Amino acid sequence: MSTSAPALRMSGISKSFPGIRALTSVGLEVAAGEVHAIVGENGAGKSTLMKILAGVYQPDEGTIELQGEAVRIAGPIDARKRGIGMVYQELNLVPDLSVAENITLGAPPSRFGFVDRKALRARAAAVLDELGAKVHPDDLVGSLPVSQQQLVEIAKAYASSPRIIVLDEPTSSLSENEAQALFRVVERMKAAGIAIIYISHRLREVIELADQVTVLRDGRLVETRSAEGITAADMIRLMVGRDLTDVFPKTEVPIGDVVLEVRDLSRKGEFDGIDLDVRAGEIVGLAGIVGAGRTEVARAIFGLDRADRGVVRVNGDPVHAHQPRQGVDAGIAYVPEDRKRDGLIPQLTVKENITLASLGEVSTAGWIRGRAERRVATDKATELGVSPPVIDRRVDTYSGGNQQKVVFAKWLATKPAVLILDEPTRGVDVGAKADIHSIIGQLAAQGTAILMISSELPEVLAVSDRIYVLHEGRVSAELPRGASEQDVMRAATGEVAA
Amino acid sequence: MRSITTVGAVAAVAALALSGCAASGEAGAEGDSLDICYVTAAESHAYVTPANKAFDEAAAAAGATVNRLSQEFDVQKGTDQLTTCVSQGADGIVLWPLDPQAYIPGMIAAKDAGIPLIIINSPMDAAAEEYYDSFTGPDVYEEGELSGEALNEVLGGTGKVVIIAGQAGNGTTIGRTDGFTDKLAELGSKIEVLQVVNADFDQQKALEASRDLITRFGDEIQGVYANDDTMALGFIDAWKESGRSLDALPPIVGINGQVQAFDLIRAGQYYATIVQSPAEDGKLAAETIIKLIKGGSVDKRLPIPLTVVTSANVDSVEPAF
Amino acid sequence: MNTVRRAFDSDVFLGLVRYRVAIILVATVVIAASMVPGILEFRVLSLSLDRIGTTALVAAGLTLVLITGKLDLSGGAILALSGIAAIGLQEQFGQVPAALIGLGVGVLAGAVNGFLVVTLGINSLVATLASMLFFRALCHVLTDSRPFSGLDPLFGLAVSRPIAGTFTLRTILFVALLVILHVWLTRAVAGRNLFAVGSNPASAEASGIRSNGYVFGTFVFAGFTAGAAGVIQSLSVNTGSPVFGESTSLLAIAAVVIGGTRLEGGRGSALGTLGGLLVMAILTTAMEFSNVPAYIQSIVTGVILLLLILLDRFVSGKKGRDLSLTALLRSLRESRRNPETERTHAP
Amino acid sequence: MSAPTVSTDRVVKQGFLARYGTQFAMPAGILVLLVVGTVLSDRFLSVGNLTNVLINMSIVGIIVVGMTFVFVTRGMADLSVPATLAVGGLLVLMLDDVIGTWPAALIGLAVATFAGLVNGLLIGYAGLNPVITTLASGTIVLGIAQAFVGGVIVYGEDPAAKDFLTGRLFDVVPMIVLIFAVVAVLGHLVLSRTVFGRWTYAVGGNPHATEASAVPVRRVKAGAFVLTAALAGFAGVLLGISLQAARPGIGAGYEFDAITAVVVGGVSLLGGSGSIPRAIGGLLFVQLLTNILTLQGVPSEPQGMVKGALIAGAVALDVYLRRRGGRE
Repeated sequence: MSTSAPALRMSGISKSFPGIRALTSVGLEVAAGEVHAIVGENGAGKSTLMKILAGVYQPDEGTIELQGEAVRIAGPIDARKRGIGMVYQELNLVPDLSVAENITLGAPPSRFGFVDRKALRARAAAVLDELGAKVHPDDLVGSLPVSQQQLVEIAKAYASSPRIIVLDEPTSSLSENEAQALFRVVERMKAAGIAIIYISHRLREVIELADQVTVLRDGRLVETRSAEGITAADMIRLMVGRDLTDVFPKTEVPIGDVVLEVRDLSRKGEFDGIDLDVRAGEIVGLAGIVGAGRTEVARAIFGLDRADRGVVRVNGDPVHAHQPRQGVDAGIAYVPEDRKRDGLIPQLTVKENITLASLGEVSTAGWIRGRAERRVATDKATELGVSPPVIDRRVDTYSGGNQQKVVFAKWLATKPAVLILDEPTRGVDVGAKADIHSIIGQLAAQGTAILMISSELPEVLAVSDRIYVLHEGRVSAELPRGASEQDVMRAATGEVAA
Repeated sequence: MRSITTVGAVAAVAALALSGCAASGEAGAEGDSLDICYVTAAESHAYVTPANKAFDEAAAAAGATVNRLSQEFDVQKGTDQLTTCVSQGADGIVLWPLDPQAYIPGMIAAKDAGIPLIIINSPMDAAAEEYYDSFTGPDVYEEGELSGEALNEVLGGTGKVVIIAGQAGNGTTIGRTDGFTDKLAELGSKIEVLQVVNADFDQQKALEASRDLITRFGDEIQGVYANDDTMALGFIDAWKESGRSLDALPPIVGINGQVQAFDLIRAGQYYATIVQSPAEDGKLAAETIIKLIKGGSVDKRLPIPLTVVTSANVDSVEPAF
Repeated sequence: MNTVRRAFDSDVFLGLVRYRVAIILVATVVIAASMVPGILEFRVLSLSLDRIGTTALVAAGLTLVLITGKLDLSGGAILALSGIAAIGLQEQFGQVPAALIGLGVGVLAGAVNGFLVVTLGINSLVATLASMLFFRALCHVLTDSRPFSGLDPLFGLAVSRPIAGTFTLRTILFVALLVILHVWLTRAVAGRNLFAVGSNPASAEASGIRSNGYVFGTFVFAGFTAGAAGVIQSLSVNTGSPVFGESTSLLAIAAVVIGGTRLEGGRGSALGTLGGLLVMAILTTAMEFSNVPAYIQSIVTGVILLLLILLDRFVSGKKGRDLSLTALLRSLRESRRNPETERTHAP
Repeated sequence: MSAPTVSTDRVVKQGFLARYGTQFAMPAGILVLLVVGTVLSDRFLSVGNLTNVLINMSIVGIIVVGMTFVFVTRGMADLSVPATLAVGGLLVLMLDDVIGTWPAALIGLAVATFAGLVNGLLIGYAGLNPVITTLASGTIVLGIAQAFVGGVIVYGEDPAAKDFLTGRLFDVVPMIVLIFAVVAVLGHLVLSRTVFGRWTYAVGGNPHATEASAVPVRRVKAGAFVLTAALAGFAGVLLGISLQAARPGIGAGYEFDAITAVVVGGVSLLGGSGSIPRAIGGLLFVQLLTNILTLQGVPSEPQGMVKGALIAGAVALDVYLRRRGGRE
């Protein structure tokens, strides 16, 4: 480890968005040739910190020093010029160009304006070899599997000879041996003297790769320590050791018989052999880390994706849901994870969004009964506390919390027997979070069977009657109420044998 | 990244190379039957379609084969088709010019290739004269004059009229409109032309243009001259639509001698039409080109007879189509 | 049933689908030759190439516009406008300068399109619909809806006559232009960047490529090629007319799409467009020779266009399979050398 | 390089102009034209002239209703309108003496709707690009129509039907305008009051979320093109009967006129917004403008310059207002 100034020193970084305090005076130091892992639950501020490093956001307070020199990073292109390579989780490659062209996009080796093919291929091959990535420079990126595209994205960052590379959840969509290939690449980059920031939920990877580990919680730095001798349990304790300040109201509710029954549900490459039940009035948590397949299971139960094998029953009768229509008719409702993409129609009003999935009830022979629709919309809006309850305003003029309530209202309007919630409180201010949980409680009380996916362990533990934990597409554990966050994390990270 | 269609280029070159060796076989078989290349105005038009039919019949009668290329009223397509006829080595070319001079380069090529060429139905610029052997068909300029005479007669030499002209820039339109106005000047008539609108020899466009004319000038219109009967029908539709009675229709003069015009003359809602039979137009052109191919000589200008039809002789004259 | 699916999935079939333009071209040539014996004769071919010349020049410019994911309906109107300038100004400036001014008019019109689409942010379909109406009306205003002739028809004749018995100037121009474009698109840095702009503008922008500059440039280039088409067309018939090019834009779009360029952007090739143009040229000539009425021709062109759009959709559906010839050959070579490693892809 | 927008938790405030600007721009524009028209020519404000404007816009208006559906579902445009319109016109006149005008009209309508079904399948279900697909299908359908008709003009033999259509109800209201009004009202009701209409907006607004809300997205997208083809066929039937003459090229230009009206009306190509009244407002604006120009003796061809400038101006204003309104 060179004694000169570290490749990167971020000190006293704070950033807040209206309603959310994302980061509070966080410090980070990464030396050249060192792998510095950052761990923490969803919403702990990891991505925000990295976006500040990449110049996407400017910090409210705090300084960034590169090689000891204080700098202000204006934007992504400025960051790249300063030798900061970013590899985001969602890949940003050009599918219609070759691997070599993607790696050298923007500044390919050329003579008199013409691409020097040989030099291009050689340069790409060199980078790929150096990283030990078995990808052919001439292949079209669009035709590569995700794992190889991931390697190309890393090679692209590496090709601009950066001093610092940030890898954000690089193995989330990789299988075990694909991840191994990635580790070799990280080793090579480390040997080449690059400062590597590695963000991952897979604690085993952190132990195997990292030299230093920083744990974030609720936007604050918990601890930075050497990775020497660290165990998953230590990390989990640091990540979650918080007193349950925000108490989640949990009203005890009589549990009825099984409403949702899922047997041996499988879909190639996503999940395999899923068995789970949810009883009336019961809130069942579905935990697991990013890429464990929770959303994929939910989408298959609801009918957004088609399962290869297995059966789903609601109140005993089987549901062949290969379209959402069948899911809704069988009494299933699915509040999606990505509110912007799958939840709302921005151009439509609150009323129109609320009744979208249940127009059948408020129309006769295809004609919408205006008064009936207004009544349903107003009832649901007030019931869920959408404020201000003006149902004729465009939904995109409302806050994130209110928008989530509108999506809830949409699905409650279909009077579902089974309600699947996918990250219901993500990106929502604390006030709205409490409202949503009280709604969930009321629904359970009314006998609805609720399956809740959430990455916020305290929330899952506090609210669920039972918890299934998914690890790499399989149910790795079924934990009773009262289980500890450590139990969940161990199951989620594959510590506990299924 | 080698392009995905390198093979595309190879195939293209192959096609060209292939043509090199397939030298045998002239496109138009020389043989005995005469090969006429007929570049007509269109395939679906009130006047053009019967003319094409008559042309084919006359050619078949003389044992000639006709390769008909339809311009669909597109001058650009017509000039290309003319060059095709020349390169096909046709024995004779009949051209329906939609433009007074765009075809001249093509006609020069025909002359160089020694292929006899005549033009049918529409006149061309004087500059084109040396490049065609004969112009058969109605004398549109004369038709314009006859119409001018007829309208001037019925209006007693004064009054305000509107002109519904054909396709802008088309030889027939220019001939018929200029013939009309020149005749009025020649007769010293005090008829004033309120406006000239173009309706492309199309009833629907004439209807829309007439609606605007009637709104703009209304009862000021004391006379109507339409470059053909089809467009005149459009004016009458517009007149009815504006709620005016048919008896108050100003005198209308049209050209073609269509059946509908004859009925309207009998009903007193149409002053005169000039019979220009498309069948004769087609037949005369076919006979002229065949005579030329067989080495005969023909006059530079072969008009088809024009008869002005009014209520007086409406029953004794055959409608054109 | 899965044997059929495996056949459809096999590399060979997908390879064939990939080179559909070349295959359809060869098929057209064979069918045309059987329909009309003389068609493959050099003179006739050279003529049919010349006839597609005007559409081809517009199609060349259009190929670049489509690769960036945009559309240009105004090519035909620009063509007419440039032709009118080239003929109308002959008296004042002389024949050659007037022709150059005609090209200038094309470039200017292309810049107007670029301004509407890039600077004002108007959708390219609507923007070029508006400019099409505007330029077409301008032609009618300038010529008072009457075509007019230039100084000397012989000057134009040279343009439309095959040079030394081979091809006409127009044919040589558009074939050369398309070949140069092919080299530029596959070899030049700017050419490759164009694909990036069409395929993933965000990623291109993040790598420092100015997407807006490229899009503006393609519209100016499309204006230039449409201008060239107009000047040559008007010179060859020594006439400036407000009605030239009315069907050219849609024909050019058809040729480019038949050639494999996608409307969604990111994929396309100049040689593909050349292939598409040849298909249409041979088709029109063959059908005209065998007296096939115009409307049958439009049915055939429409069917071929639809067939190719469906094939393209089928090809792009196969995301996970690389179809370029090089990949096919390589996988064959490798699978021969070490069969087992090839098949151990992770599930 | 703007930083990606952050999903912050604040109610996005609406600039007044952006929020209501687009709503009131059209009526105000029409009012201005009425004033200008009256000033420029004394004949403008006469009943005759204004009914004339209404008659002129009726046929295009029927197509505008269909095209609005296509725009709202983000289906970009239907370029096969000239073909489906021609099919309607030709069939009604070919069969009217065989089976009577109104049954013939039904057959014309049915065949046009079938062509729309093909468009719907290709675009809705196969997911092809609407512009190039309707271009190709239009070429094919028009070719078949011409082949069927044998390339000759078709004449009708039912003057009674013509008089009925071109006549006036109680001698005041032209029948064709009445029919257009009925189609427009029905279209508006379907788009704004029915489940299919609501789904049309939703599919155009956000196809992913709509599919996740158990809405048959593909059927809705296809439906828009079936509806446009049916309405174009209906317009063709009306045109054929009122002229008692039809040729295959009868529909040329109608598709661009319809797109012009919808765009000038402020219906966005991005889908999810706009309405039939706004599209018809755009059509009325364009027709009034054309009428004023015609009354000033401006020939029809040069009027294209005004139309072109109008489209560019209307859309540029819409883009500007959207950007300023904070919701890109």
